[in-house]
Amino acid sequence: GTTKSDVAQQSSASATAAASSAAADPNAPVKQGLKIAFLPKQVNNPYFTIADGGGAAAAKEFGGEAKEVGPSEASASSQVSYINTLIQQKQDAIVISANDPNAVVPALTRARAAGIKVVSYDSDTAPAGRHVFVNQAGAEDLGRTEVQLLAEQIGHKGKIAVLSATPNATNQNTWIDFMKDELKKPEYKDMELVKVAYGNDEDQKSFTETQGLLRSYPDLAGIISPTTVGIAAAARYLSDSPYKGKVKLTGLGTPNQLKKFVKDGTIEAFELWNPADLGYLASYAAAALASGQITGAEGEKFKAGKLGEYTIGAKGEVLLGKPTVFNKENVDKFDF
Amino acid sequence: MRLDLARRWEGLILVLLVGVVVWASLGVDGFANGSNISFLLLDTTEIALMALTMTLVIIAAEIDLSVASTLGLSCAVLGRLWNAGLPIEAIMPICLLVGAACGAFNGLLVTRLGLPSLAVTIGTFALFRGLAYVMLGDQAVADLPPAYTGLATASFGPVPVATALVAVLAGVAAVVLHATGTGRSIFALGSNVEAAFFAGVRVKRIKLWLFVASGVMASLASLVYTFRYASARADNGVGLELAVVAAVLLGGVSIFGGRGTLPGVLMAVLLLGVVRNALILADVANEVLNFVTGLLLVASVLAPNVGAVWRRRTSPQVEGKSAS
Amino acid sequence: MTATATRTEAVRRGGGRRLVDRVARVRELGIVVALGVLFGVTGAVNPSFLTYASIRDILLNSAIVAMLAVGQTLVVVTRNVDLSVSSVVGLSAFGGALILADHPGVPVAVVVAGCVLLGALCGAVNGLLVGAAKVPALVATLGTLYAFRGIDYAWAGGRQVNAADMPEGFLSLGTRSVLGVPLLALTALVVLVVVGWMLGNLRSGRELYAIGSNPEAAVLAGIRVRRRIVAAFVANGALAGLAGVMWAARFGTVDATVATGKELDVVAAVVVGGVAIFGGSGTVYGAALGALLLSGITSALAVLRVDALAQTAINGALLLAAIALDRILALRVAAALRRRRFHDAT
Amino acid sequence: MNETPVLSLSQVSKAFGAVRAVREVSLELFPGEVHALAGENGAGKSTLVKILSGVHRPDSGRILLDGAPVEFGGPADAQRAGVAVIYQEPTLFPDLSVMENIFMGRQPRRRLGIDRRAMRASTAELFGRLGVHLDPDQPARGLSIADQQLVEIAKALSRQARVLVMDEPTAALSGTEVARLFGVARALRSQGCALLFISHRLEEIFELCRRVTVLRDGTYVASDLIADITPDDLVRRMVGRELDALFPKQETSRGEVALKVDRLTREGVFTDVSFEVRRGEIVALAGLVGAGRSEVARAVFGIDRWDAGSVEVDGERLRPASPTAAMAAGLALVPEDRRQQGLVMDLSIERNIGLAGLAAVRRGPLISRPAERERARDWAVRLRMKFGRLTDPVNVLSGGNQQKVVLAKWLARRPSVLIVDEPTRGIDVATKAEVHRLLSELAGGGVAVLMISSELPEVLGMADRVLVMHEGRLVAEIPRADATEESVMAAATGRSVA
Ligand SMILES: Nc1ncnc2c1ncn2[C@@H]1O[C@H](COP(=O)(O)OP(=O)(O)OP(=O)(O)O)[C@@H](O)[C@H]1O
Ligand SMILES: Nc1ncnc2c1ncn2[C@@H]1O[C@H](COP(=O)(O)OP(=O)(O)OP(=O)(O)O)[C@@H](O)[C@H]1O
Ligand SMILES: [Mg+2]
Ligand SMILES: [Mg+2]
Repeated sequence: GTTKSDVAQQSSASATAAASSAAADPNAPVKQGLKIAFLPKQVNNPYFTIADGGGAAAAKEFGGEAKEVGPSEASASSQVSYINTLIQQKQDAIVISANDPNAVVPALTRARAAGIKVVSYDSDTAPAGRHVFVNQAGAEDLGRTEVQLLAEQIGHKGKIAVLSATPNATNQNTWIDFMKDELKKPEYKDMELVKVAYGNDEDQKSFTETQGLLRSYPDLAGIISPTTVGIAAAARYLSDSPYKGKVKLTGLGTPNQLKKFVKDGTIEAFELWNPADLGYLASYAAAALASGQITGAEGEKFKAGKLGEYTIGAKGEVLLGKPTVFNKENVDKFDF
Repeated sequence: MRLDLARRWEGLILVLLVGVVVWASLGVDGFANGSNISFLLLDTTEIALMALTMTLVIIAAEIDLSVASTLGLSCAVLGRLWNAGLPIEAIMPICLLVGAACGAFNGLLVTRLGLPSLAVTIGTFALFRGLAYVMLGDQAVADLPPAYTGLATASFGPVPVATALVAVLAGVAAVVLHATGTGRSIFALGSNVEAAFFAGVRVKRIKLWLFVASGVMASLASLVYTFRYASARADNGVGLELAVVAAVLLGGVSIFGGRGTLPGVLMAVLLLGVVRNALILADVANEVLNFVTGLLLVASVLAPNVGAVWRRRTSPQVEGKSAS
Repeated sequence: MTATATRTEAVRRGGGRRLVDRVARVRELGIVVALGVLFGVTGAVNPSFLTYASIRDILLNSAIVAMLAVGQTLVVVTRNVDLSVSSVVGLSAFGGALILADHPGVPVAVVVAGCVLLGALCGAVNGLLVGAAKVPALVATLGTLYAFRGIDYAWAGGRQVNAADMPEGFLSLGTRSVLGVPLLALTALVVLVVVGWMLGNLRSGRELYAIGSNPEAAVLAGIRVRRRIVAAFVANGALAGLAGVMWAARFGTVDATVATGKELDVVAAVVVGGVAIFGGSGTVYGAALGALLLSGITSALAVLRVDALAQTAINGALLLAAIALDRILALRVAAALRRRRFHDAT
Repeated sequence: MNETPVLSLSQVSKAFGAVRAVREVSLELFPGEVHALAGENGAGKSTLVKILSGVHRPDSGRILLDGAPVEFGGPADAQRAGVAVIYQEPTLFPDLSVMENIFMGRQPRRRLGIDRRAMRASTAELFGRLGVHLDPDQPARGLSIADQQLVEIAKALSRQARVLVMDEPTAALSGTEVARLFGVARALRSQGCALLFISHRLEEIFELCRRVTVLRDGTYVASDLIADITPDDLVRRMVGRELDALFPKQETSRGEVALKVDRLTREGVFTDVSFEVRRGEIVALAGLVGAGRSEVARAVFGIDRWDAGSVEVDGERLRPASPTAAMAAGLALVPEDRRQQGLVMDLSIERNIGLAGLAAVRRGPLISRPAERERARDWAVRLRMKFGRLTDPVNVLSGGNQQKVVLAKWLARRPSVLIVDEPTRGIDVATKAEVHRLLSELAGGGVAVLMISSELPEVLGMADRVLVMHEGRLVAEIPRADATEESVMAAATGRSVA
């Protein structure tokens, strides 16, 4: 029969064969009228609306057309049918945030075979599925800085918990792994991660989960919620409970969502990259690929309008930059 | 009269289907070509598979809302066992057994305790999905054998292999439902359980087997799903149950049981698939897509009814199901 | 003749026994028992579950679903169902929040009334489809589930309304307490009692049961079936509209996806609460208890530090256990009553 | 009595598709008079009733109320005009209490809401008049068909209507209840109410009514004063020919014991019931409504579980609670409630007939449609069924024809033990004779027949032996020779102990 080890051997053999690409011409002009399709995890999600808006703005700058298509619920299978129709529509590039890093690969492979360039952003696909991954922030960076943020707020002491999205969310899980790793350092010896709870990126579930955390660990010192839905729900629960200000909360959130809670003292500081910039950069990366300026190989460079020049790193990754930390002082300056 | 109604319904769906296909072929770029048709057919596979048994279950006046969760659990089992190093040929029958067990669990609660299947399967909807998470946690198993993942997306001409599987099983289901004693019994018990029981129909046994079949079909769909997307995860197929139920109802199956045909359901599955595909190709926004799906569902039932209501105007007449 | 005579007389003997019978016949008994077990066991393991703050949270959490379950009961007793409630809640929550955010001058009361009206309108669409055009309720409302959500998405266009955008006076509706009872829970309770009384004590209320019990006979009895069904859907829609603004007040963050998938929770609450899904029997009290039980289970699992991955499974298992327990109790009581009648007669 | 009619129909017609159920029929209902409507099954009686009650709108013709034309848009309009109807099939709300069933839509009110106490009192008062002993708070679900009929009667009475239409109210009742009903009907008549009465029991028509209108195949045949005609005249008008003997009982030789019921008990329902039925024998099970006869039949056939005792068919013990096992052993049960238990209303005539004998029309794993249709047609003809097509759903058939479908379903299986529960309920005289001949033919052919019937003449005319039940116990066994109306009634009411 076919077992896992057979398959592992086969695929390692084929992986080396697949690494082939034409040479890049860094000086090629950006083609005009490029058709770029953004395929977020979910349409009508404010975060992606902002990001894809940034992408569309970039397309306008370089004379291309960008559109956003996608499912209204974040499931892997529905993204695949969109990829298939994008192939039929002969788009020049697809910019995707993958709900399931693997499930989209067969479809993306077909897209690449049809000459379509693929950029992943926000949430990567398996490397076989795309040319370039535009990473909003280094996973390691994010994971570690969140622990550092919280540690400062609670004086490096006490029980902490994580309120994540779904148990399968790839981003969150990588970050949480780095958080756990960071916590192993000696300066955190008095901090204990007691539980990872999952709010499934649903507002009410996240809310109830926060309740549950405080009910079962009344002596909790802080919560990290590395998801915009989670942190907003947790903030709302805390702001209206006796724990307000006592239990510290940090994580990833948008300034508009959390302004109120920063001002009323529920949250001291949280962080996030600028989603519009993420889409903007992904759009430029797609254009560079489609125009032949880059192929996705390590070390290639391309220009991304107002954001300046970027270099492709290992495994085809482009890093957007460090996330911004928001607090009482600066939160009013942002509007997204 | 009943037959006429059924025929009229199927006719309506068929007309709609042909109409949409003609419109899409002429008016939507990229619709009428082999590879798109092939995607389109492939995309309906899981729903079609589960709709086959769902049709039988609903005609028997029950419902199985746990199908998508059963699919998820079966995917999770597949992933777990694959990670453990079992050969895939051994895993697949185990998955089917898991599906059968899920179905039997539903069936036993419904037949032995006499609980309403809607309540039971809302419960197992959560239970099976939860077990899937317990089984596979947050892992995604993706290194599945290319021989199988390839087969799941392969096609003869524009007809995917998976669609051929659907066709064969649809044939079997149609024969069972429309030409065997068991099929007759299903219609009878769906329409009036008490009378069917008095006529010696083994009500409990048939219902139990219907749920088992539904579970097996869900796990078969899980195999297609897993290989097609080359990804086994605990959250595979979330939300598919409503799509399946919607297709079955659109196909003219009465939610109160006792009425419906398989060809109608298959055409409805196809209709929904074609509409979705064509609208996405035409760059219609997702919200409009949902709106159209809903409208289609309502309109398909509304159209024949408006005629009937109008006719009733001229001769008032009591109708509706008799007391149960 | 005499057989029946002795039978009834035997039942009449001893008022105490009759009372016991009555209590035993109460359909909601099983669910009350299940609730007792849940709170008892969880409280024993983790006493903080039974503190005021915790109970208050559970009441708050269940208030919205309970209200939806009350509305749903109105529809279900007529042998129909409304799956579109979750979309109506979403539409109303977003609509209300949007007006409050964009037009801060509009009084909160007007917005609440508007949302209720919007809900009633959606309910009327369902009601007319089901009552007048005779589309089976499950089909009609599955259709409007998609359609209303589609409108919601189109309206929102990816926009999110945050707590910061809404006036404090509105948000406090979701958190304020009156005499220690959260306002939301109180609203739900008032709705529950009023609807419960109407169903039990008004002709129109009883007619809803009659319609669900035997639609054909309802027509023959001269009941205006169509009007009653439309009314039930409108009332349910209005309650969903109210639940929508309550949602916005309670959760503060509102976008087009609010309450997606909640319809199954509501139907589950109704079914667990002993309302027969094929109409004709069941009470709103049962449905509300069902909602309380379901959110109680969720809260208990969080408090019991159950592994996150296992929570969904245990939730499902407990739900099944609750309905099975309810059923077994009902069967036992029925058997006991039959035996008792026998012994009285002989 | 020579006033204007309260309600009259003038030249009304009604067709259902190709079936012309009623053709230009006229009917006048006078206050203070009981008017009978007679005709074979499917003659159009119930259709006429439904026209009177606003359920059907006539295709042509007029309805006159106090001489003025009216239109009934629905049952509510007819009710407002003072027409109360007891339909042929009970129309109760199974989930609601008996008293709510009676007063639905007209519940007595207090200042706030419904006055349950007043409702209970009125119900008790109505039941008192009818001699019914039901608990007003008991749900209607689970009532025997007779009790349901009594509740329907109470419901109609509670309306205090000017016109009371009764479509076979007595079909499910036994002598005592019928006598009570007639008492109430006469009282209403003397209060000036107009009554329309339908029954297939001719003696009832002659006992209660003053005038009779006969329909045949949807057309009006004649209207006569009862005093002017004899039962034979009436039958001739209905059937259009002379009729053979109603109870063509032939003497047969008895074979071995085919059905042996031993100390069968179902707690709360019946106790210690023992009896035997031999091949070639027709045994009647008599008793008052609620005596537990149907319950015994249900348990024997495996519908209900029994608590003690045993059932043997041809010496083999039956597995309890399995109709399939009972059928395999050669048992058949024609249940008393045809709508709920006998028929699948949405299915066609042929499929209903085929349902109990799917094995007989199978070719390999598949059903042979020609064989199924052949079998159905065969029995439809033998029972003189009246229908459009075999593929019509049974719910468009008239009550009596529905009953024939149930009979056909079971007779087609050629059972060795046949239990029939009220086999001729709602069946017209001609067909009744047919059914009786059939039963006695079956007995002659060696079938053991157990017949439950509330119609004493039928019991006395058909049975070789009469078993009588009272309060869930078998209290008497009376051989044919000793069976008289008096002896059976005495046992049934518990006055004599066997
Ligand atoms: N809704 C309907 N649709 C079609 N045909 C109908 C319908 N109702 C009645 N019929 C037909 O009309 C004819 C008259 O039926 P009706 O019920 O009036 O007979 P009936 O005189 O009451 O007979 P019975 O004594 O058996 O009750 C029958 O042939 C019947 O099949
Ligand atoms: N001894 C008894 N004690 C209590 N309930 C009884 C008793 N006998 C019968 N019943 C109930 O009375 C109802 C009528 O019983 P059943 O149908 O067996 O009567 P029957 O003799 O067949 O009369 P019918 O003519 O109505 O068919 C049933 O609901 C049964 O449960
Ligand atoms: Mg009739
Ligand atoms: Mg009986």
